[in-house]
Amino acid sequence: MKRTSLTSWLWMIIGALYFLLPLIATADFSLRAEKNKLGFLAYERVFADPRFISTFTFSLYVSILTIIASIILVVPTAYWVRLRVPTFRRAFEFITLLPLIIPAVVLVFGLSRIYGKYPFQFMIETPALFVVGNVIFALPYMYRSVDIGLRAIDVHTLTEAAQSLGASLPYTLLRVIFPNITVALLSGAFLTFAIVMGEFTMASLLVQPAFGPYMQQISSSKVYEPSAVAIISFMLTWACTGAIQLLGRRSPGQTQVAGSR
Amino acid sequence: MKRTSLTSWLWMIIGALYFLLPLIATADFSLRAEKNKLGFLAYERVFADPRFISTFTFSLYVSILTIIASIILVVPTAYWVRLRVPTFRRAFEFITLLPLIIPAVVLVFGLSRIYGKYPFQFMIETPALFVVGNVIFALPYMYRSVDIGLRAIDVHTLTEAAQSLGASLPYTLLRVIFPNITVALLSGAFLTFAIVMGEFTMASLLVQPAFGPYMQQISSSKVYEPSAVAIISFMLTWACTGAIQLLGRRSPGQTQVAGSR
Amino acid sequence: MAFLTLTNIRKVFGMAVAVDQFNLQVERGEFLSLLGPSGCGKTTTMRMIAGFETPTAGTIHLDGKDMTNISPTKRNVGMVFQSYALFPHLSARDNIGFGLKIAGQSKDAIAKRVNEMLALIKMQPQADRFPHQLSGGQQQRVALARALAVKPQVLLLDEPLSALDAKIRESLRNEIRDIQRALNITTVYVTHDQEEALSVSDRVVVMSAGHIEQIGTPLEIYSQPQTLFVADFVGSMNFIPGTVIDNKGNVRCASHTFNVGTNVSAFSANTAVRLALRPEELRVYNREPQQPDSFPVTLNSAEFMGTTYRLHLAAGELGTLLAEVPANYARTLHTAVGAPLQVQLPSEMLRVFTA
Amino acid sequence: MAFLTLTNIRKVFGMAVAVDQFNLQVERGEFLSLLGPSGCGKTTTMRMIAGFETPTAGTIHLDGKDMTNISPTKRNVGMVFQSYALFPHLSARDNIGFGLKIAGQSKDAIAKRVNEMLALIKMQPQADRFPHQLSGGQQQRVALARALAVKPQVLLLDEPLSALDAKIRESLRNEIRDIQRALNITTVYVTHDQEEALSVSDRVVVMSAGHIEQIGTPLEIYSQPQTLFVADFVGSMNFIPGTVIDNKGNVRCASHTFNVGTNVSAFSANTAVRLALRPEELRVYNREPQQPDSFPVTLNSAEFMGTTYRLHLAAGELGTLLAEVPANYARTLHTAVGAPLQVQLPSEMLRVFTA
Repeated sequence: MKRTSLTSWLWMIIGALYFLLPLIATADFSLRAEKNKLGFLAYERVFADPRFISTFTFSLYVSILTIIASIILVVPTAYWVRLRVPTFRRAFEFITLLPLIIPAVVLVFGLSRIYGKYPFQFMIETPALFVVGNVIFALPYMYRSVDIGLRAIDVHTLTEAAQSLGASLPYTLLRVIFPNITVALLSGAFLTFAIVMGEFTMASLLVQPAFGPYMQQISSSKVYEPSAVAIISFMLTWACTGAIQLLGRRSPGQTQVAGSR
Repeated sequence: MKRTSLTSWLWMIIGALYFLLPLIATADFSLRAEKNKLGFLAYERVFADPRFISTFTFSLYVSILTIIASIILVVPTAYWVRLRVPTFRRAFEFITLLPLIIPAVVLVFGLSRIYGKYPFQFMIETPALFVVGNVIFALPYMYRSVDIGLRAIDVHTLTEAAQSLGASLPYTLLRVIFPNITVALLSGAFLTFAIVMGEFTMASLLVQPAFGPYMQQISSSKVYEPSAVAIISFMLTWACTGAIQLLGRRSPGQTQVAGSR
Repeated sequence: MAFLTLTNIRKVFGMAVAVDQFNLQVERGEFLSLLGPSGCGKTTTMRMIAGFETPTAGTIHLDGKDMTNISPTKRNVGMVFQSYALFPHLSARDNIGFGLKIAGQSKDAIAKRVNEMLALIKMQPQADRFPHQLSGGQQQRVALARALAVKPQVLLLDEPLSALDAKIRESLRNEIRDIQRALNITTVYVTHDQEEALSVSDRVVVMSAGHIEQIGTPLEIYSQPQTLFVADFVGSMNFIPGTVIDNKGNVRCASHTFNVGTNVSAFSANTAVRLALRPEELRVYNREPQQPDSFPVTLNSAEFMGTTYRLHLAAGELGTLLAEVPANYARTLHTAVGAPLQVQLPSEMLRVFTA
Repeated sequence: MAFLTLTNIRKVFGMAVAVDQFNLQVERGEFLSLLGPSGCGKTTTMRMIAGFETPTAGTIHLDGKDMTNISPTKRNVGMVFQSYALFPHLSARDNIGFGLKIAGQSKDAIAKRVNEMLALIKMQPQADRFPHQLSGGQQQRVALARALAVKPQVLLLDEPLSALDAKIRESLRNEIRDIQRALNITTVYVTHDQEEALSVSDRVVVMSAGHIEQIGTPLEIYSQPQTLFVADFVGSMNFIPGTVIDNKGNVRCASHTFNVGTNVSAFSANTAVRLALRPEELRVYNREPQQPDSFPVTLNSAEFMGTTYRLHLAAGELGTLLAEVPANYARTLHTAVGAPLQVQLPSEMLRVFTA
């Protein structure tokens, strides 16, 4: 047994290094803005840049809208598919995977061609189209998370149990299904957040003042700041994950994180 | 029952439209390169462009290397984790999700800082570093697919059954585990393929002659060709999916596609 | 009209007929079981009573009202599932109160009724636990209380004990029976376990391939099976193929002739039949002294069953016969493998079925 | 030294002691069962014999050789799992041949042996089917053939029938027993089902909380349980709490006094004990005529069990007693709920345990 657990620790360390080395290298680099000295100069410069704040806030705003829209779109749909048309589940799952397959360029083209015309042109003038695009991009992750959450509970029997006690379908969805997939929803929301914050292609094609293009732009114009920005956004997402893990541990009976089965 | 199935068809159609409309709009647009006439002029131009062929071939080559490298890296690891250190499974799964969280820019910075130095500088001069980066990007999908494949079979008991019949662990991995997760592997390979073909950020930072930057570049310089390229690459990935579904149907006992549970 | 009446029920899924020609009358307060192998339509029948499926044809009346097309949310039928189906995010107490809350009862009324129910299932100490903190048996008791809290007209139980261990299964089935008696609630119980059905029911409906094979009390089902299917499905049974040779009740089985009395008058001569006899109805003796009407057999193996031994006997042309004898009596027999024994088939016990 | 010997085996997982002070000798060709509730250590013990776990202390010898630290791939031990564990991508034939191929046998030798095995389990017609095309019972028979094909020295079966239906469970356990006898292979069978253990084993090891409670033949285990645990776990048992009042075998239970003969000589006066009696050992009569040494009881409920009725009797201060009487005899009793009956506890049957 000793040998086994030694070997497995070794594997763990190799795996961790594989991912952490680039991160450490980046962090190290971000601290070397001043010659021959480790320091937070690059970070100070980043926080002093008003465009950092404005793009960050804008992407945050868009990601919240995206999360709300995805949940409203995905949860009743996934519930309905599981409950009433389980034969379509594979077809449906395939549809939600399409955004991974269809290149972003196609999506943006298509969306702007549809929504660029009367009476939809307001979509182009506001971030609405950007939100719609992000909902589509985030769909595979959100649908997958929700579906895994629904799989962990016995949707069919719980619904019938609620019905036999007099509950309507909307009541069941709100009072029985939602409370039992909160962790899955959080996990989907977190992935959506990470995707929206880092999204570049669509933001630049639609000329949105988003965080992705900002990162891209300082990457090509500055030396140390890009590393600092990267580390900041990594810390942020890491904090989100931690929060979800904590919430997951508290919730009774349903400690399933979408990633964990 | 009539009403129910009507409603569900309606949902299906709405869902399909939501995704297909952009695609149809793009396809339609790609056929309008000649004035007042539908035709394949844009496609002819694309195929006539030598850079289309060369970047496409290059990305295809990289994606095959990436798939092989990922399978060699992921399958024994996922098997080992399930078998010997199941307590680390969540930690491990989290690690494989990191590439979704760490922005591409960070990864590229980090990788080139590590591998740009002696004795690794050959990595920068060949596509090797690009392959390594792609393996990392594809990791969440490949690991997830393989893990779902392993979940569908009872890894633990099958391994013990093989052991009690005299089979070593490597023999078990090759002769028992591999043949029973082929569909999962195909599904992971397919997602990896789609990702590598569409990858833009890393390819352009590392100045690789890849398909992603080519698509991006013609998007900004041509009018109809980008749509044509998008449709071509969509057709291609669709064909891959179809092939996997067919293979999945034939394989005895193990018809599980990673996306389907 | 009976309290719960199913008339000419038929249910088709696509091309498959799940239930057909199903007629049943359940009296108020009766405990009725639907018994059959998986896929026989028993669960589909129950789901039609609950309203989760709509019959393709036929009607369902409850207390005189036509329920056939009423939504399950309006039926006032309590349901207990094999998988318990407790709401994971609610405590035992809140699970039991769920239906009362939907019915719009006041907080006080809900609290009072929930406490009554907790007392009924003897689970006051666990009232604030969540389902995942309860054992399987406790969860199923909470599910029972939840179904009963809203005072349903009919209680439906769908294989409620299948997921539990043998010992808990036995004690919980008696508890369910006691509660059913105490509340005098009309109950339909679905199970594939014949011991369960026989031990708790007032009447049993044996089903196979979507239709009713026999309706009767447990004793009738066990001792007077009307069809070959029931004889085979309920309990153990020896079947001996033979041919009716006259109208005086003589049946030839290989070189043996058995007189089965008037049972056989319904069959004309030369009909191929199967004689059926339960293992405990066979009489087994040592080879000496010779018993009248007996024939020699050899012991293949003996299974110890606690109160009884089950003997596997090689009976030559008649194949293998199964006999069950009390453990005390078995001690007087030769029980080495290969031991010579003799067997009597009491003609008054022999049942006759068309082959 | 016996064929398979476990000496002072102890297994600790982290802080938890799974198995302790385990000593067992299994003779060549013996069919031995490990019986106990889940978590009693029976599966861990079997996994140590198979080599999947290494004992924390103690030794395992097989045919005179120390196997304690040998890899499972080198033990020549056949294993059958609850979940069948057939290789899904291989046909029944290739599954059975898997171990032979690893052993490097020639194609002809493999084909010959596989055909023998297919004949043994009577599955030649299904030889080329894949596991998912076979029923559960068929899959388990293939798994048995696969384990036996390599001619193991010991066959280990880990709850092999738990995933199957009752009827198939019974027939397959007899088939396993017949094959075991035919091959005379030393077999260790793990189960939590006492009926299974009693019916097929030569000897049974009853385990609880990691240690051995009793080793004996099925009859010994059932009729002479050595500990309260065995008495409670194997079969049904009535327990009546009481106090020893003298050294002549008199035990007072509430207002009753029972003479249990010399059984009680091991206990000094005033020891708190529990008298134990199986339901079938109680004698039940109608209230009239009065039987000697009997006391009145009331019928709470009667469960029909096919060959017997199980009566739940309210016995006042003694609580509820369970009696099992033959169905024929039950017909002579008053069986309405609340019927007045009387009960005799035969003193020669009463077992005594420390409370």
